[in-house]
Amino acid sequence: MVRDEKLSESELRRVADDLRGDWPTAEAVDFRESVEYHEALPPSKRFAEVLESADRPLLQPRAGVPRLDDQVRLLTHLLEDGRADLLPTTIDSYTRDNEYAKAQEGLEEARETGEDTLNGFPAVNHGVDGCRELIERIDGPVEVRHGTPDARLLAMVTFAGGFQSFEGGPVSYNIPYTKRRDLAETIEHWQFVDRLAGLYTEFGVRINREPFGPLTGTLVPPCIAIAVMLIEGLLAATQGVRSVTLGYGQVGNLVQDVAALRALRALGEEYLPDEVAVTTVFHEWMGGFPPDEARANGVIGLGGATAAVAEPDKVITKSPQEFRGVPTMEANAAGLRTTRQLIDMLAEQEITLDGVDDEQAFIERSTRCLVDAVLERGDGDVAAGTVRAFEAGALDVPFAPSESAKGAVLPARDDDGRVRILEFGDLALSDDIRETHAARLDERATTEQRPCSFRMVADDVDAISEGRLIGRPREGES
Amino acid sequence: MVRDEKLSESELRRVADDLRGDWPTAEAVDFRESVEYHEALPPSKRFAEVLESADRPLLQPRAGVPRLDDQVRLLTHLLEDGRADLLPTTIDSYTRDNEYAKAQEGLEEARETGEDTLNGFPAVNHGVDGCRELIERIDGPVEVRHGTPDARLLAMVTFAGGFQSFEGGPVSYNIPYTKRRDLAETIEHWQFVDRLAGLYTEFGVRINREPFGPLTGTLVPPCIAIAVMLIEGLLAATQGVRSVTLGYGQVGNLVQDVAALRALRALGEEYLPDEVAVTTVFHEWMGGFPPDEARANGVIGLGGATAAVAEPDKVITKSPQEFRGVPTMEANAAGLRTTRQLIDMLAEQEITLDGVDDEQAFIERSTRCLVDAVLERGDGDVAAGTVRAFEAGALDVPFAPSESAKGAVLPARDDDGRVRILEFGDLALSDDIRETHAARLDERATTEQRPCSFRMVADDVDAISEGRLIGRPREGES
Amino acid sequence: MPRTVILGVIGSDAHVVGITILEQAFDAAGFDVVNLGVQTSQEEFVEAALARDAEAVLVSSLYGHAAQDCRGFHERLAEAGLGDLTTYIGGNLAVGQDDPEETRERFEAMGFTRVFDSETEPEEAIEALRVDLEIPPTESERDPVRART
Amino acid sequence: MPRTVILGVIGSDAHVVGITILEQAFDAAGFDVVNLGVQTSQEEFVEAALARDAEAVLVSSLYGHAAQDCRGFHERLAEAGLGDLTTYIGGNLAVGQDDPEETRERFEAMGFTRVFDSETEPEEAIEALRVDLEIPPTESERDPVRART
Ligand code: B12
Ligand code: B12
Repeated sequence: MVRDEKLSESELRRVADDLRGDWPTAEAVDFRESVEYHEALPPSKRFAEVLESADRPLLQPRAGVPRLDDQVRLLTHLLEDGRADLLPTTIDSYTRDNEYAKAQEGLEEARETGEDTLNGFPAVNHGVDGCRELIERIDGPVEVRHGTPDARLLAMVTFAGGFQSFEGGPVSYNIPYTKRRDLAETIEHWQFVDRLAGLYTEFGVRINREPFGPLTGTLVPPCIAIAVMLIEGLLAATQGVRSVTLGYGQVGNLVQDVAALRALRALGEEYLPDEVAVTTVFHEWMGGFPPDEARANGVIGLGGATAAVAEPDKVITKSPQEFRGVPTMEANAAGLRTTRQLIDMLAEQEITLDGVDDEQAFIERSTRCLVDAVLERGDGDVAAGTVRAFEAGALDVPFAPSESAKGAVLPARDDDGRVRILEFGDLALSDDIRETHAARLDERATTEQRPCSFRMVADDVDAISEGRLIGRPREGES
Repeated sequence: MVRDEKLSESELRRVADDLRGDWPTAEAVDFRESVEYHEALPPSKRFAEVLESADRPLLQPRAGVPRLDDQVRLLTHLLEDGRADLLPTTIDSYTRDNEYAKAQEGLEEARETGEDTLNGFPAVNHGVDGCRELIERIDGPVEVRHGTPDARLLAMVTFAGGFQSFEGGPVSYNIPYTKRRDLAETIEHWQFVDRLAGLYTEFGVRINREPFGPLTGTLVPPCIAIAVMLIEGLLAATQGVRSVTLGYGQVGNLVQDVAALRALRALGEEYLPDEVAVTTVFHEWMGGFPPDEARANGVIGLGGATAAVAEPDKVITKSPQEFRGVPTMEANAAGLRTTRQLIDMLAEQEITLDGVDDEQAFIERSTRCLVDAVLERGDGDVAAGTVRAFEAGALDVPFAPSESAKGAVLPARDDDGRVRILEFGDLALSDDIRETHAARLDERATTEQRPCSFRMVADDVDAISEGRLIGRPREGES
Repeated sequence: MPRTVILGVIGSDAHVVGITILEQAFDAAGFDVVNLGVQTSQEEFVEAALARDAEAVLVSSLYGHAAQDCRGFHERLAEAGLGDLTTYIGGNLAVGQDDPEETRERFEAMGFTRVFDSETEPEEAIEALRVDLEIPPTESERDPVRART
Repeated sequence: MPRTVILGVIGSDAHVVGITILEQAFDAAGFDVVNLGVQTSQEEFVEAALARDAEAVLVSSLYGHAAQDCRGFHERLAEAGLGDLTTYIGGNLAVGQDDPEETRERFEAMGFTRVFDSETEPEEAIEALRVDLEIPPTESERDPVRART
């Protein structure tokens, strides 16, 4: 069974050597030389420092296209026209599957046809030099954003390539992103990634690590998301990571979102070791968007307003074209500016909402239940406990495609639009917490004069894209 | 001196007959026949009923183009693609000046060239039949929105033409809209308009009247706006108007805006006679917009969010193209949908903000000071009192172009972004209220390490268009 | 007798929410739905269609790589003797802000019977399937199938 | 000696905020500003320019009717012997979402020395006036005049 223990340097080296065979570009990776490369980068490109020293929420979009020149153009546009504070490089789906040959095929097709035949930047294929060229040509800190269960080679190449921030984690990049990956194995793979980041950190290059908070992006109850964040933060800390950004995806209820972000920060600081600098990131609504740019701007507006009240360290913005497909760079920059305008107009206002403290306490209590259950199942070991908790459904994620999760949890909104749990499966929540969820959903069922059922869940899934928050029955239905 | 007394029917008739000579289309106006025409209109076109029976904030854009067919196309688009609940017909600036000949010139030029050479719909020139054609071809309630100090002929023609709602009032369409109009005379003109609306009301056609709340749209302190609304509501009620919609323009501070809308509703219900149905309208930010559609969407987003919390009966939306000029119909519809999305996502959430009650009490106390001062100066007569109060500067509007106002009041934002008063002139606010304003602005001066001055006001005027709320000194300035 | 349809997300795509909703809707409409889940290969679709004697194969793809993932799919179906099968594909079928009309034509040319975009309501697909499989309409239907599909 | 400039909003336009800001900025920059306010007729501009021996006339228009309001303005100035006066116009000069380049050309053709859009910072106009009236720059200047004006 996998255990939450620091990987030895020899083990790290052994795995790294093994991985070198996976794709030709891996040969060029040289740790010592890479540390020197990072040391020479200007302060404006040091991700952790820029993020941790900010005095207002920093904005970061998602963006990745197959070709290097295009990626430079895209990021430059987002920096200049979008006034992004932090930049991303989103990796394509084949790379996420470790299908570097397919990614190569897509990249070559992109080069020939001029079309974006990949949904992201195949960083492994671009290799260390390609990545460094990108880092050098962009005047800002750039993060690798992906969704790769086994991101070891990606981390080797991109860290050597000058990236100082890396999204993901063994749960958050397995459960929502893939079907057949074994969770224990994924944890081992991420121990490698975290250890590598930790090693850079020990050599003075503080690599920022960002567990992916939104999970499946679809009505994820805050306690589940936060529990996963704490688990991944703990795992990363063990491997020597010292800069951790915990994430959370907007659910759309203002009070619940503000409460959840506060709970995330408070629990993050409590659970993670003192030597870890904890920051938080808020993702604008990650579920289905309205098929209309104007209404999408409304969703983004609520995201910006929520961020202004909750004051996370970072906000990942959406674009008004989210529904249709990967956005144009103009639309992507527009999403940034809409968000910035809202945050800056609200930033100096004192806004105190009733009910945040209660909801925060409830979220914290629920999250503790889940994390305790994990630790118990692992006899104090968070790695082993996570595997066992997911096996048992004690920890679970709604709409999880992965066979490593039970996928028995079903969420639904209550009468106020807060995300509650309708089906618990074997989720390790105490009876009194379950009762609260049930009571809130019963209220809604009464309002709607229909039983709680999957119909309600399906209506909630569609609600925001249809222009509302709660999936009330339509006329004639019940 | 003008007095707040109900116009006699003979006086009404005399004035109406006089006005018939002003432009040929006036001849066609026939009161009795018009009442019958209104009676035959379907319930969906009865403005007051639709507005007063709504169970959520209704949305209304601004829109007016010179030609009839274009206006039909425009309103149809706003109805279908924008899902507007209520429709406008914005009148051109020449008509507002009673320059019907110039408006005719513009209209003919528009017809010849196909270009929109007028900034609105010249309803008097289109005449009763033109207006009726418009009303018939549009499946919704339509309001006349303008800015005309002497709107008597416009009211005669448009009421006869089937419109059931009419914006404006003697103060709100004089002080912000014109330079040399005498206030007492304007009050007399609006007594005619209100009396005509009252007469229709007596005959069963409840014409809705909407004093223009935003005034100059530029940092108007809530107490001033609300005092003007109460004055105009009282004047309209005297003439028999029974459906009054009081307005307020967003200042951008969430707590202050919510408090102001609540104060507006509470005072409206208190001051206006019981037989008047009082509704409220919230105008999305009426000052200078950002020269960027994405950031403009942020401003609109904050407007929508504010409306969702304050729940006015109606919201006047802005478009992302506000800065550049009269918007395309697509952009206008987009502003509606962005607002709708925000309102509908927030509508069912219980959102209670700290500090609203205190701010509301402060606004109400200040407003009472102003209205009391008006009534005192008129020995209980609101018409005479208004004229005298404006003459003395006891009532005043910031940035008023009108010679009928002192224009001595200067507003500025405090450290929280709320609009306070920097220069009072002779504004009839009690000393303790003045001290509160001064104290709040002193806090800001301390924060910014610069004195309160016109520089601060100018910075606040530009702030939202530059992407923030408070006009903090830029680097290097102080 | 319920008619069997195969449903799955092709390639390395993990977007599961859409097919979860579709499964539930087809099930409620009386179909026998075999949901293969996300990250389903071409082989798995063919095998399931053969094994379950399915009348239609419904392919979902959200992440933008549909064209590459579906290359040779209809040839493979034909080899398995399933050349006549009704095949639908739906979702976000290209990367970026594509022209829906072009995308539709591209996938029709690849052999799909019908092509649906991501604005598709489940009811539209159900109604289309009733037409294509010649199932008499029941009361449960709601929206008529869109003219353009 | 301060140089005199006439400022006003032409036609029936009542947008006063812009000229209030401009007045203050020109004043701070050392000009002698005669602010005629809103709803100023062509005659009033001409009379004020004559009476105050002004070196420039600054016309503002926001509401979209500038073209109609300015028709014959330069002819009138010429008749009054003010043909050489520096004339600026600025604001939202057309109705709707106009092409700024076209609008600029139209007003230049009408005789205006320079045409400014509503994104103009007061500093740009001040700097332009310094160039056109050949006033030596002082320390108070901040932004260089935009190349295109
Ligand atoms: C939620 C979400 C996620 C979640 C998915 C969780 C999960 N496991 O399901 C997470 C965050 C993990 C995720 C990951 C990624 N995503 Co994603 N995601 C979305 C999002 C926001 C909503 C999708 C959704 O659930 N909608 C709700 C359901 C009910 O609707 P639906 O999926 O569209 O399905 C309906 C219709 O499409 C139709 N339909 C679908 N299939 C079929 C098939 C047939 C036969 C028929 C008739 C109808 C039909 O009917 C369904 C039911 O109504 C969309 C954007 C959007 N739509 O707003 C992006 C989106 C689909 N994702 C996208 C991308 C690129 C990715 C990533 C590659 C990451 C990235 N680069 O950012 C990864 C891919 C990982 C992988 N291997 O698949 C892109 C696709 C780009 C493109 N095609 O151009 C989108 C469009 C976002 C964007 N604008 O960039 N994503
Ligand atoms: C506030 C406002 C009002 C207030 C004005 C109060 C008042 N008395 O001042 C009220 C609500 C009363 C109002 C009324 C109307 N308005 Co108005 N208003 C605005 C708004 C929102 C802001 C204007 C403002 O104060 N900006 C802040 C100041 C500091 O900037 P500024 O005025 O642009 O001036 C700066 C520059 O333009 C430049 N500049 C200006 N003039 C000059 C001249 C020179 C020589 C130079 C160098 C520079 C220069 O420098 C200035 C200082 O930085 C604008 C839209 C916007 N910009 O967001 C619409 C806008 C100007 N209004 C418009 C219209 C149409 C009207 C109305 C006709 C009503 C209607 N149909 O909706 C009436 C007109 C009434 C009348 N007779 O004039 C339109 C004009 C349309 C067009 N050109 O296509 C606009 C653009 C809104 C829109 N998108 O439709 N309005």
